[in-house]
Amino acid sequence: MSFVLYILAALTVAGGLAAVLLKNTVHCALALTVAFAGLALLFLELDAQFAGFAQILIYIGAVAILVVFAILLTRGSETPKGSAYSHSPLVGLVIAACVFAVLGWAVLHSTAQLPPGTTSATPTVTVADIGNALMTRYVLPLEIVALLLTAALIGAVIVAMHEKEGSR
Amino acid sequence: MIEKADQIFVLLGHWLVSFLPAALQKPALVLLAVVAIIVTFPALFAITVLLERKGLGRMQNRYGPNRVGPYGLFQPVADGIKSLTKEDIVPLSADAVVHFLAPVLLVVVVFMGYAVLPIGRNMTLVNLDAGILFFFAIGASSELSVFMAGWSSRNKYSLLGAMRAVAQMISYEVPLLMSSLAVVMITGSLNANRIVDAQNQYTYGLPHWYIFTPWGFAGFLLFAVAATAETNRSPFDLPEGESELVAGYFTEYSGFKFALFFLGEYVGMMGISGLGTTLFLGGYSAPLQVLGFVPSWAWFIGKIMLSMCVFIWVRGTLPRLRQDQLMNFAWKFVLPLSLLNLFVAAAWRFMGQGFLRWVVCSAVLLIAYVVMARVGMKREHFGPRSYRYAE
Amino acid sequence: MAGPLWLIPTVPIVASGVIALLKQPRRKLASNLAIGSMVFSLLLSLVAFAHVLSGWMHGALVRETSNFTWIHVGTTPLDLGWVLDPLSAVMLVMVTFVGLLIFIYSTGYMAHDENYTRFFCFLSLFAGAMLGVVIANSILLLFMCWELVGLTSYLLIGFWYLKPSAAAAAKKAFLTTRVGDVFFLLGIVWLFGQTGTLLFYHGGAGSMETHALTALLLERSAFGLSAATAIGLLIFAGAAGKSGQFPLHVWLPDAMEGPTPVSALIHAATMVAAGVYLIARVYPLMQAGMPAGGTTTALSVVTWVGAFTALFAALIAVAQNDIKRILAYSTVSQLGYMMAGLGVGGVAVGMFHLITHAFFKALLFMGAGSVIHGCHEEQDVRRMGGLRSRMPLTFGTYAVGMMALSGVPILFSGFWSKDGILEAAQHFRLSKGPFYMLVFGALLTAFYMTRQVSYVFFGSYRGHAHPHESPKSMTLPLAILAFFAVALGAIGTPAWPWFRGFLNSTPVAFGLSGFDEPGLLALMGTSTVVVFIGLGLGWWLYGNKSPHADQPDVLEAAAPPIWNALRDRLYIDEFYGATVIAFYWWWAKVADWLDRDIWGGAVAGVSWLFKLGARLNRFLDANVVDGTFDKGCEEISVGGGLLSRMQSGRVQTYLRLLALAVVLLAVILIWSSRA
Amino acid sequence: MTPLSGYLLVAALLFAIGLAGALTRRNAILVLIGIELMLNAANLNLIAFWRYGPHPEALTGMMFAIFSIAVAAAEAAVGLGLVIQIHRHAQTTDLDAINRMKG
Repeated sequence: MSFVLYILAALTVAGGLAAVLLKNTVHCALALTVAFAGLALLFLELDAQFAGFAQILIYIGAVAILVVFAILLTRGSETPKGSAYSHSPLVGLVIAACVFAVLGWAVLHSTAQLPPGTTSATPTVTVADIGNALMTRYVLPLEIVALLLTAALIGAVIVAMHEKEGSR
Repeated sequence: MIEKADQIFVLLGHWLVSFLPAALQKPALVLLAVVAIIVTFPALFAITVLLERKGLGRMQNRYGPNRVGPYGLFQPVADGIKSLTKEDIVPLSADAVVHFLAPVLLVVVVFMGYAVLPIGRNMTLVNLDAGILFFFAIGASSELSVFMAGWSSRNKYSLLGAMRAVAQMISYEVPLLMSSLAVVMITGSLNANRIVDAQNQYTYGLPHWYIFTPWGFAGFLLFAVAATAETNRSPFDLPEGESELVAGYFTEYSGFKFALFFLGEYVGMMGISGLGTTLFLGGYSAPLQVLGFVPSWAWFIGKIMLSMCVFIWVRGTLPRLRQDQLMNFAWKFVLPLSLLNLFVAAAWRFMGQGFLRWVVCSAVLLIAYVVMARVGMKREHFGPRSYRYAE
Repeated sequence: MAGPLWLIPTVPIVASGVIALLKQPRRKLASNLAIGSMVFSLLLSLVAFAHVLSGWMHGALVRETSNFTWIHVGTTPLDLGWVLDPLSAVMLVMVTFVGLLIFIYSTGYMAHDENYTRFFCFLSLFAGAMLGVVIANSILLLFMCWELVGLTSYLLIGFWYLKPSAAAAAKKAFLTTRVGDVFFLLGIVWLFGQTGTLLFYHGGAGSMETHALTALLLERSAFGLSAATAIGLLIFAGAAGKSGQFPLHVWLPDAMEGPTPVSALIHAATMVAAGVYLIARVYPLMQAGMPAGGTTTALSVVTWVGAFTALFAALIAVAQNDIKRILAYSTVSQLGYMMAGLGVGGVAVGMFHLITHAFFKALLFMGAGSVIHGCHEEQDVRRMGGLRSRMPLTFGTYAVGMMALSGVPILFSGFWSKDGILEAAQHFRLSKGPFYMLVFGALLTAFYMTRQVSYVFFGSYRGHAHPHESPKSMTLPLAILAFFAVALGAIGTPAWPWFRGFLNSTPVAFGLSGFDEPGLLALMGTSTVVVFIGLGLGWWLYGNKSPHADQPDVLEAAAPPIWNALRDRLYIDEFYGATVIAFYWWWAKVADWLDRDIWGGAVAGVSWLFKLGARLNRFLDANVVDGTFDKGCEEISVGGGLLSRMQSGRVQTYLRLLALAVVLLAVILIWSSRA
Repeated sequence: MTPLSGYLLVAALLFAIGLAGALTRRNAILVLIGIELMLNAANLNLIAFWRYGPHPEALTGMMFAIFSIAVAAAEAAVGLGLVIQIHRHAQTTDLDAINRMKG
């Protein structure tokens, strides 16, 4: 239970909160990237180097940018006039709180029963190992994901494509 | 003696930290290295700026800066002082926080990239197992700062410039990655040092640089194009196209923040040329075995400066593209070719030694290049606008 | 050798299939494909021909077949197969060769047509089908290809389907030939029923071989005819339909609406000859039980019909003004000659005329096409004239063709082939009628050809266009055909009756002894005289003077009624119109009346009853059922409203419910697990 | 309290935050942002379990995380495309305004 974890957790949670609470949409997006960065650092803290960098590359490099683009394309960049929240936000909050309560309770309850011996032992996982695993044991999921990504790419393009005049 | 010259900085560092208690030595060493980087590359940046201004001047039949000091050698210093002392204007309607954070983030990110570059033998700040990936991840997040700068300025030129820049960076990041992947694939490692070591060997005194293989050569060209676009250098400098958007995403920046952007841009260029050097030009290894006595870091710096000169040369030579041409070029020409290059590299790997693979690989790449260029020209892929901003 | 024979028709068909897939702009490729396939077929045909020839040289009758069972219908197998014998070999070479020339010609003629590719698609499809007819050893296969040929002919006549006349002509051709084909089919079925085999030659078991034939002879049918005769007649009806024999000739002249290459290939050289070929193919059946030196009923019918057609069509041809119609009618009459030749003189005589005619008639048609092309789609001979100087090449070749057709002695093939027919007709036992008809026909032939040529090529030009010589691709085939129109005569002279020998596979030797036959020289003299009378007459009436386009024809001035009768094709079409078509019209009316008034009335009554019932029903509904039903509906809708309140259409509401559900589930899970 | 539970709690908190965002924000894009947060929380869980699980060398959790990252990228692309399309049709991204499916 290191000191770094506290900092990173604080950073991440702060970013997440900001992303959810801020009024200006673009600020939310930027805060989201902060959260992403925090998560990436958490991954690194967990010795998951590859996952961490992948997180940065994909989420900060791609998803965040996508979000920003979407915001600008939907003219969402200027802060909304009325309330930023939908009807009866309290209900939503309560429900979220319930979920957190359940999850937290489950976590604490279950980890309490965990045998304490299995915590240390830093795994030495090189990128090569990951590559091998991807190419051998997880090759089928890899292919499927590749297919999915292609489909998603095409789908996204078609969905967001600009209809020509008169087609609608 | 040669060994000493080669390792001079390492030894120096160790000597310096040796005064500290053992517990602090390791962090101190790191700190030292960081400082060294943060000092060295801005210095190079100053030289480059001078070089660029003078070189461009020559190319355009005029003297460059020649007033400050002998041959205007102190021009960068003057510029630095000027930009430091200038008033820092922040537009009233601008989003102050983001407006401030943008250049900082850029510079930070850009400098972070150097962490994994082997500047010389045993001169890698953090020898990461996934170094190249790290570099790209960091590079990707520089787009964010560009966007922040453009958006926070509340200025349509800035915004358009930023959107252009981001779109362009995203588009060219893909071929950049793809062309580097070939190297990674061949080396079998994402570790920069390993990649350099793989190239740092000689037959008949000639190096095993990847640029001296068909796929490596093609990959290097693609990488160079993508890198030029990635760093918004001409001919891909639309985001800063003075004729259309005053100065692109840092129109509203002045004083030190502008200087930071300036710095960030050039240091980023150096960083990415450092990556290119590492990937294709054998990193810090000497071009000929007989030149091995020259210290490795000198080679690395030399190669970086050389590529900077190329950047300058290109800027002085080529006209600027149009936005849709830019996009089509990325998606319809560079990306397919880099994908093909990946396959060719794989083929190269499995065609064993011998002469045949040279012929086959070069032939495939050459034919693909010619055909695609022809088709692209005929179909006028560089034709009507294909890219839209917010409607 | 018979094995790979199937390639010959298949290749053009495949080519046509490929062309059908081509896009409109790929014109060059399309024509090249078609021509290439034809070249291929021609080469194969030549190989086959050489094979047969060598066999004949060694004094053996070459008849190789390759048969296989196509499908079993119930237990009876339907056999297909192909045969290679002198007949098919000669026919193959002729069809492929003429076809190839006409293909080449078409590239020039159709150069400006936007449906170029379609044209070549149809053309090579036709070529394939025709070749299929030629090599067929199974009457079923023959019939299939026969119909396919009919189809392509229909498609090509109606090629310019935007012209109503063309569409009508296509329909007419299709239906008229159908009439013949129905009989043909009957014949086929009967033959199959009798002999139990579809194959012509099947090592003794074929329907054209003695075993089957004798059986057929013994079989009696209506009017005391032997089955052989009856079947023969039925098949001849089919042949008459295709070959435009009286009374089914009406479609052929109208078929000239199609593009000229089509007229040349299909309606002069090959398809119309298919009928003749069919008769030649089933000749054993036709002549089954022929007494020595005598003839059979079937053959005599063939003879009479042929001779009559020859004369009758020649008469009509005299009074036509459309350059292509003249040729069309002359084709009909020449086909009559062939039929008569088959009837009186056996296969060789008819086939020889078929071959020579194919060449010079194709030549004439293509010449006419060249003229039309040169005069910018002008077809009326009266609006031409003096083209001799304007298109010399066309004129030269056309003259050759014309002389071959009218049978100018010694030099031209037409003379020898026609002479063979006349000679055979002279020895016809039953009567001399056919002979005189044919002789008179020959005279008329010479006459109307002279008339046409002098109209078109002599005198002064009376049109408004600016005639010009046609491109190489059109004139070159003309030249080649002209050469053959002359040269082919050499293989059929009495002195060296090579062709006959080849077909009957009997050895031939060169020797003037061939002329010693009694009456042969006299006959040749007669025909020569006749021909020259025709030519002279024609030249005297029309030669070199150029009547104005609208002023009446010389003969018209002389005898208007006859002229009009001839010009209106002896009112055959009108006759059909007044009888057959009128009958159908009337019958259709009757059927319509029945439908409308009897059945229609009944249906109307029933429906009225139903309507009544429906009205009643509706009344009940409106006043009894609905009252209660609507109430129920309201109740339900009220209840539904409550439920639908939840369906707020807001995504987040759903999300919330989802999350809530998850929470509840988790809680339940945990609780249950603890308990 | 073990480090594992620490990470898990962070993940749970992040998940709850994301959920709250998704449930309460008006703007469709922000709802998507919330969903992204939830996904990331899940990733964190996976990685944490991988790290403190009995068999880290089996890489299972890591792989799941990587795959889910990849899938999340696709999800984001499609989702944002949909949002843009919705904006084109309804001229708004306000989820309360888009209730055409109201029963």
